[in-house]
Amino acid sequence: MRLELLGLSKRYPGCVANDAVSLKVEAGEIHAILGENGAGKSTLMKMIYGVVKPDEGQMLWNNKEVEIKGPAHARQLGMGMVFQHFSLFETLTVAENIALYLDPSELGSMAALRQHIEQVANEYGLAINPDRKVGSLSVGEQQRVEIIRCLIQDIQLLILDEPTAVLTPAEAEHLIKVLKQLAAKGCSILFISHKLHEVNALCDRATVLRAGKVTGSCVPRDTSPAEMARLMLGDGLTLTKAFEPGPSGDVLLQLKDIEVPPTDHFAIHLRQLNLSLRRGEIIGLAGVAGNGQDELVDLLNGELSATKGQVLLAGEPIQRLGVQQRRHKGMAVVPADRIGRGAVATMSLSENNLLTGCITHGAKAGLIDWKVVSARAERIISHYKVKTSGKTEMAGSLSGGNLQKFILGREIEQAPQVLVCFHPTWGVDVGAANLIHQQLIKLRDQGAAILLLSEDLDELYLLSDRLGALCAGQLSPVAPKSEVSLERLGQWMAGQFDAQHDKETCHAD
Amino acid sequence: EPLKVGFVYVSPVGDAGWTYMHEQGRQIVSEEFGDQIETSFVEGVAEGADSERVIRNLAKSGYDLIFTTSFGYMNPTIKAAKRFPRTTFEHATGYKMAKNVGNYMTRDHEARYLAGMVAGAMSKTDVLGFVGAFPIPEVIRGINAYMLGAQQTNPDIKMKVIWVNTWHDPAREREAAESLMLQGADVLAMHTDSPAVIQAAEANGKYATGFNSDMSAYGPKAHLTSAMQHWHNMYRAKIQAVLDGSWKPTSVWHGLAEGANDIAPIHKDVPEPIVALVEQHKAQIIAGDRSVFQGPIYNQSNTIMVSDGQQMTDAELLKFNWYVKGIEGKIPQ
Amino acid sequence: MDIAFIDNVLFATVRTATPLLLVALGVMISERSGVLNLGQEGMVLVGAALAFIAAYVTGNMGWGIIAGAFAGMLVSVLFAFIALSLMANQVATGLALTIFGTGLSAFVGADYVGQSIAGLSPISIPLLSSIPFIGKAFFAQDIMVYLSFCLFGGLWWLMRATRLGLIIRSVGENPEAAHALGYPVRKIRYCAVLFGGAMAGLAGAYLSLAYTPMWSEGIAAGRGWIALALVVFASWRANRVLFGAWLFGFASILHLLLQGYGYAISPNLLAMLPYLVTIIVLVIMMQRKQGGSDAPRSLGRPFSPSR
Amino acid sequence: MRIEKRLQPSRAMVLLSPVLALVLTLIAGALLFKMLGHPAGLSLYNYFINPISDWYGVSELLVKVTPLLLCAIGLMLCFKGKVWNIGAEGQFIFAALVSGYVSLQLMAVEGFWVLPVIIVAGALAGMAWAAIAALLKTHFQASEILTTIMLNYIALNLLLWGVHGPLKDPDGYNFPESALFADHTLLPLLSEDYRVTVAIYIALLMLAVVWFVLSKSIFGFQIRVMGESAGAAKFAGYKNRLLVWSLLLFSGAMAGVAAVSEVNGPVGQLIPTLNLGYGYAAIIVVFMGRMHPIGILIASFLLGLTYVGGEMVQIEQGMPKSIVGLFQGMLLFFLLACDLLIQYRLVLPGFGPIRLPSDRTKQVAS
Ligand SMILES: Nc1ncnc2c1ncn2[C@@H]1O[C@H](COP(=O)(O)OP(=O)(O)OP(=O)(O)O)[C@@H](O)[C@H]1O
Ligand SMILES: Nc1ncnc2c1ncn2[C@@H]1O[C@H](COP(=O)(O)OP(=O)(O)OP(=O)(O)O)[C@@H](O)[C@H]1O
Ligand SMILES: [Mg+2]
Ligand SMILES: [Mg+2]
Repeated sequence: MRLELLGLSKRYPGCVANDAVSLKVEAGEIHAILGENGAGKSTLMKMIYGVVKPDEGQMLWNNKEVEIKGPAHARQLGMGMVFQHFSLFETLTVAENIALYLDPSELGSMAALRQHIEQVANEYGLAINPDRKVGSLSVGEQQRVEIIRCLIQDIQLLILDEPTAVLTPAEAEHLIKVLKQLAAKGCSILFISHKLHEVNALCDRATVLRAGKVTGSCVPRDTSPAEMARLMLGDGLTLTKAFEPGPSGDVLLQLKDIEVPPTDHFAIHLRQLNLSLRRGEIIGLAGVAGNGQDELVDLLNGELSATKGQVLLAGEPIQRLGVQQRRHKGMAVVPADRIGRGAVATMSLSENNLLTGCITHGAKAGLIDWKVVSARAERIISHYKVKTSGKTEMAGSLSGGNLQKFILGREIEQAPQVLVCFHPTWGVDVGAANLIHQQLIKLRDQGAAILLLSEDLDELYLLSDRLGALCAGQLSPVAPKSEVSLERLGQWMAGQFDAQHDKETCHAD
Repeated sequence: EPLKVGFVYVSPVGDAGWTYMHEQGRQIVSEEFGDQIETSFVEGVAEGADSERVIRNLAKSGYDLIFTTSFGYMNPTIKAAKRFPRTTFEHATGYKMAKNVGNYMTRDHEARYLAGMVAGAMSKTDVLGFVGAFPIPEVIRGINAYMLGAQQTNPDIKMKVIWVNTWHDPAREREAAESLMLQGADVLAMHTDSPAVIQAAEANGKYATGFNSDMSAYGPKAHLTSAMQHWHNMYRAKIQAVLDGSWKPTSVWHGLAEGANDIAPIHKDVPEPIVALVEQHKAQIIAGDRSVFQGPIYNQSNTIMVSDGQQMTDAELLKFNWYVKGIEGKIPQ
Repeated sequence: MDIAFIDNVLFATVRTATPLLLVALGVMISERSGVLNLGQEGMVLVGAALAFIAAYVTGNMGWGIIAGAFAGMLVSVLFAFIALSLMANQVATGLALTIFGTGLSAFVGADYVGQSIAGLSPISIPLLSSIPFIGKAFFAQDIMVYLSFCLFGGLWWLMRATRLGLIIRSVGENPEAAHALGYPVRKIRYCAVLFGGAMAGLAGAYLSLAYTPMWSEGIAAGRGWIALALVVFASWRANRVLFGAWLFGFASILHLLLQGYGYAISPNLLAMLPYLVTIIVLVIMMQRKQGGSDAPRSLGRPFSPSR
Repeated sequence: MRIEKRLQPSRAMVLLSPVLALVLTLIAGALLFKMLGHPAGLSLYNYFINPISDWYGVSELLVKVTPLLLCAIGLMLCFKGKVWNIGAEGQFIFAALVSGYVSLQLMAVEGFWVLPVIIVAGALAGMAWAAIAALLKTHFQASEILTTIMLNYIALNLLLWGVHGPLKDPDGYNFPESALFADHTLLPLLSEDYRVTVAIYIALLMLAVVWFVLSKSIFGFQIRVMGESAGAAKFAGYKNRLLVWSLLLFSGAMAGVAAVSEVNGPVGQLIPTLNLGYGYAAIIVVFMGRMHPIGILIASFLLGLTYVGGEMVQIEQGMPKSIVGLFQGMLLFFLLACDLLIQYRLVLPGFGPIRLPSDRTKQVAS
């Protein structure tokens, strides 16, 4: 037995994150940990890795009892961990980041380390330049750094906390290959993911956590994603297979020959963007992170301005308008970064409701009506099933999925004509994702136009009426989802927009 | 009932300069009068709105005689005196008086003049250096007296002046001293409150003269002499007058003759004839046979400002705003 | 202007810059680790007072230097405890430290005002000190100036090429991640703050033992604040800290020199020079880098490890 | 004993922690006085009670508090928006110079408009000085912490230049002071017996205004958002430049009014040592008052009292001035330390709160 946990518990003020969790992992086994947001998965992993100290419980490592003194100790024992929120240092180079991870005794010269990094990278096909600053890497590349960092020493247990949440399908597929390769060498893997089909494809066993307790286990190969979801969330859940396209109306949002030059080093140049979004329709844009999604969202939100071209909202040019003026005209945006942009961590939910909510309610002549604002916050909390102790709770103390529900609720409650939605279910558990999907469809059916940017292809196929992709700042053709095969979408994401389809979409417009 | 005497100081008693000398004076008189008086002081009182409050507080707490020892206290003292007509106030270095406000000052320029005589004699480069705090009459008077003294022993002497815009920043004073020495000055003087200039001279093997107190301890090799103040004589007289009931608002300006100023023992390197000459001039000033600012005195452009046989009046001295011949540069306006 | 003159100007520049350099290097390290300690002025003063007292009492300059560094470190413990352990606002805690240190130094130093000591004397390094232009400036200074050169060299190397430097930067960059990797964030920050305190104490010792060998209240006269500004200006790099300290030192000397040459500009207006130069150079540097400062990402943010 | 984060900041502790800090300061102060050989009770009385034991004392405290509070009001808004304006001192000084100049020009003209003109001149001058920092920040990306510190020194030298040069009193024996201002250019006193001027009303009014803006207006909300999360502010379309400019200009204006309150109040002329460090002390007031209007009101009185009380123990008991610094330092340290209790609680081993899973305070709202 590689690892055995006996009754591990961890209490935080106000909640029990783990309650007597017991778990066994064999050598070479890939073991999934499933559970909704806040179930205590990350906490459990952190206890194994020594970042968090358990209040109670025992841990056996290779059949011997150990008490992990800290991450350095865990690494010595042969564990490695890729954290849910990356633990990288953006202003340091890849090599420096990896040097920090290693024990001084293992770390020879920087030159030797660089070689070692390249060697590991080659072995697993994870190409990376050791001298780049981490801040300049895409999310996928950053994750590569995290993984290489673990693999650079001989490890017996690799812990991955939602590693695929930020990866493109191709990247995720590659990662799964790497993990299988590792497991074949006898390395055990603990794998957390909300994407159940991945678990299905990869894992040997799965343990389900709920409110800190182990509530079940299964063999993923023999269990359907729907069944696993039920294990996690209880019986009340019905997962929707697909939503039917609704009737679409006149064009609401139109981009014409948009050109946005990069504002800094890492920004993408948006070129020749043309897009028409109709009333009652959802357009999904796929794309690997860092291909211009951020810039496109900023452009539509009004934070970036185009040097060429036009943005039309219901036929009226809006490219000169600021963020708030656009919101007055019926735009709403759900940003990708919940804490950094979508909400203020240190403010209450009521106040966060006001952040963009002040456009349509709660404010008159520059003054705030707090009663209206908090009533609205309460409504969003109950309507969108946000788990929280109340409207006065700080946004930062909500779990990711719950905060996402709140932000989405806030934007939808604006009754927007056009909603731009970026990564709406990133890191959100199946139940919450399901709720968010239903809300988006409901909004569409009420006649709003939705632009959905996501890296989750399942989600795109599930929700979109038409599909396209962004690559290197350029937009592929946009076509009804029935005409876009997974393969073609993959080509688009790689930048191969064939001429034939260009024409087709021109017709469609 | 002892007479309560309060002192208001502009800097902490630990500044080693101006306030330090006033504090010495206070300690001397408080020793001398014993039970007859009770003294206390408030240190580091800034010259803005705070000073009037401190002065009023002293008066309100029953102090009978209050010495305010910095020029900036003049208007606050006058204002406070209006509200406390039965309290006696004495202000140092100012020019305003009232029914219950007198003022007092030392004739530092007399001691400066003597120190300048020593400095002029000891300069080999014929360049003196002076570190001034602010270009106000009090300092300019000292600079001119120093120059006139130096000319008595060295007719070719020149002087450079650097203003540091602070009464007390030892490091800046030192930088100024270094700059002066870089430009050829080999005897330095200062009108600031720290001995940093003496230390700078000592470190560079140059000479310097001190101010306020005897600063020989800071540069045994460099220190030629110091132009000193002794406040206790004036404090004694004023306190006695209040005790006797004979106090009247007066403007006293005491110097060498009254023992309010003096110079520190002169360095042994200074040739005997020079020391004798200094002693002679000192005796003449004390006797009233000589004045520091007696004609002929020329200004920088060689115009005669005080003709032969005449002297500058106190009123003119109070407003001094020009340099005598031999000083380089202009007074900043 | 002859060779000796230039050498002498450089000499004075280096001396003037030394206290700033010492404080600023300490600030650089503690800010690199993510701690903003505005208490520099207070620590310099306490260092200066204690260094003087120790040197005066023992008659030994070495003890003075050690006492200065130690005293600076001791008061910085106060800051570290409140700002790091109790997670109080760092700006406010630093200001409190400056006030407290100013009072404390005046309090303990009261009996030593007006006392004098010999002070550190310069040590000329044979041959090197006669190099034209720079000999005196770099090879005829006192031991603390050489010490500041060594410290500069050491810290430059530390931040540039060592693992410890990397760790300090990582802690200032992303303490949560450093914690997750098992680095004792709080301990490292404590050390950085204490080191900064020792450096400020050394700067104080330099003032009261070498620059102007005496103790008087407020002897630092704002140099702690200037040093804080210098570090921002130097974007937290040792080489630029050195350059900035020299630049500031030179500007301070220059305005005095210009007066000595009889330029009839108001000394008040000339005294603005160092500050104006600092602003202008800062603006130019920011333009070159196209905005975005190099400030450690978590500078001033408290961190509480949860285990 | 260990500390544990509270789920929500404790409201009781927000009020209790300053009281606790004050008590601790008094205890530490008593020990300090004992150590110095002074009776603790009497010393504390002289420090904290005696200065305000009569109306005259209170009025003097108000004189000290007025400029402090005015500067703090401006800085509070700045700090809420994380605009680190360390330059209230420089804005104060520059405004004093300009409003002093205007006052001197208006010596001969009387009219109801004279005082308003002077106040506006002061406010505008403070704004102008702050505008330099704003410009450098928004258009040249220069950190305002650095530029405002430098601008403080520059303003001080400008003031010195002014009083040593062009603004010197022609009849003042060349001393670096302006003429005394004419009576009609001075702010009206609340009572002939005291030195308090109407500026205290301006300060209180502005405090109320700021309180209103922060708690009730969108603008105040935007300031807070900008301070808490620049990214969120940008996303929500709050105009960063506009906010930075308005915050700096506002605090410049407040520092300017503070300058007028001082120069055209108790001082009554331009002098080289106008600045008693109000601009710096106000920073402390803002932090001590936890960036809350009521908080800074109390804090400014408390800080003012430490100055006035320090003078009192010097007068009454001959204590050294350094006591003031020690006291202020201690008070601040204790305040900051006690604030821990707002966000955290102390847990004694064995008494730690025991919680069951069902204790979870988060629940699904339905
Ligand atoms: N440092 C902490 N302090 C207090 N509470 C915490 C802390 N870390 C986690 N929690 C709480 O513990 C519970 C479990 O959190 P954990 O991060 O382990 O969930 P998770 O299963 O990883 O969720 P997700 O799927 O969103 O990543 C949550 O309720 C969370 O709020
Ligand atoms: N004190 C320091 N702290 C952190 N990193 C440093 C430090 N000094 C150097 N570095 C790192 O080393 C690199 C090169 O350093 P160096 O000091 O040569 O600066 P530079 O980029 O050449 O700047 P300049 O052109 O101003 O000299 C920097 O980019 C930085 O990442
Ligand atoms: Mg998690
Ligand atoms: Mg370089």
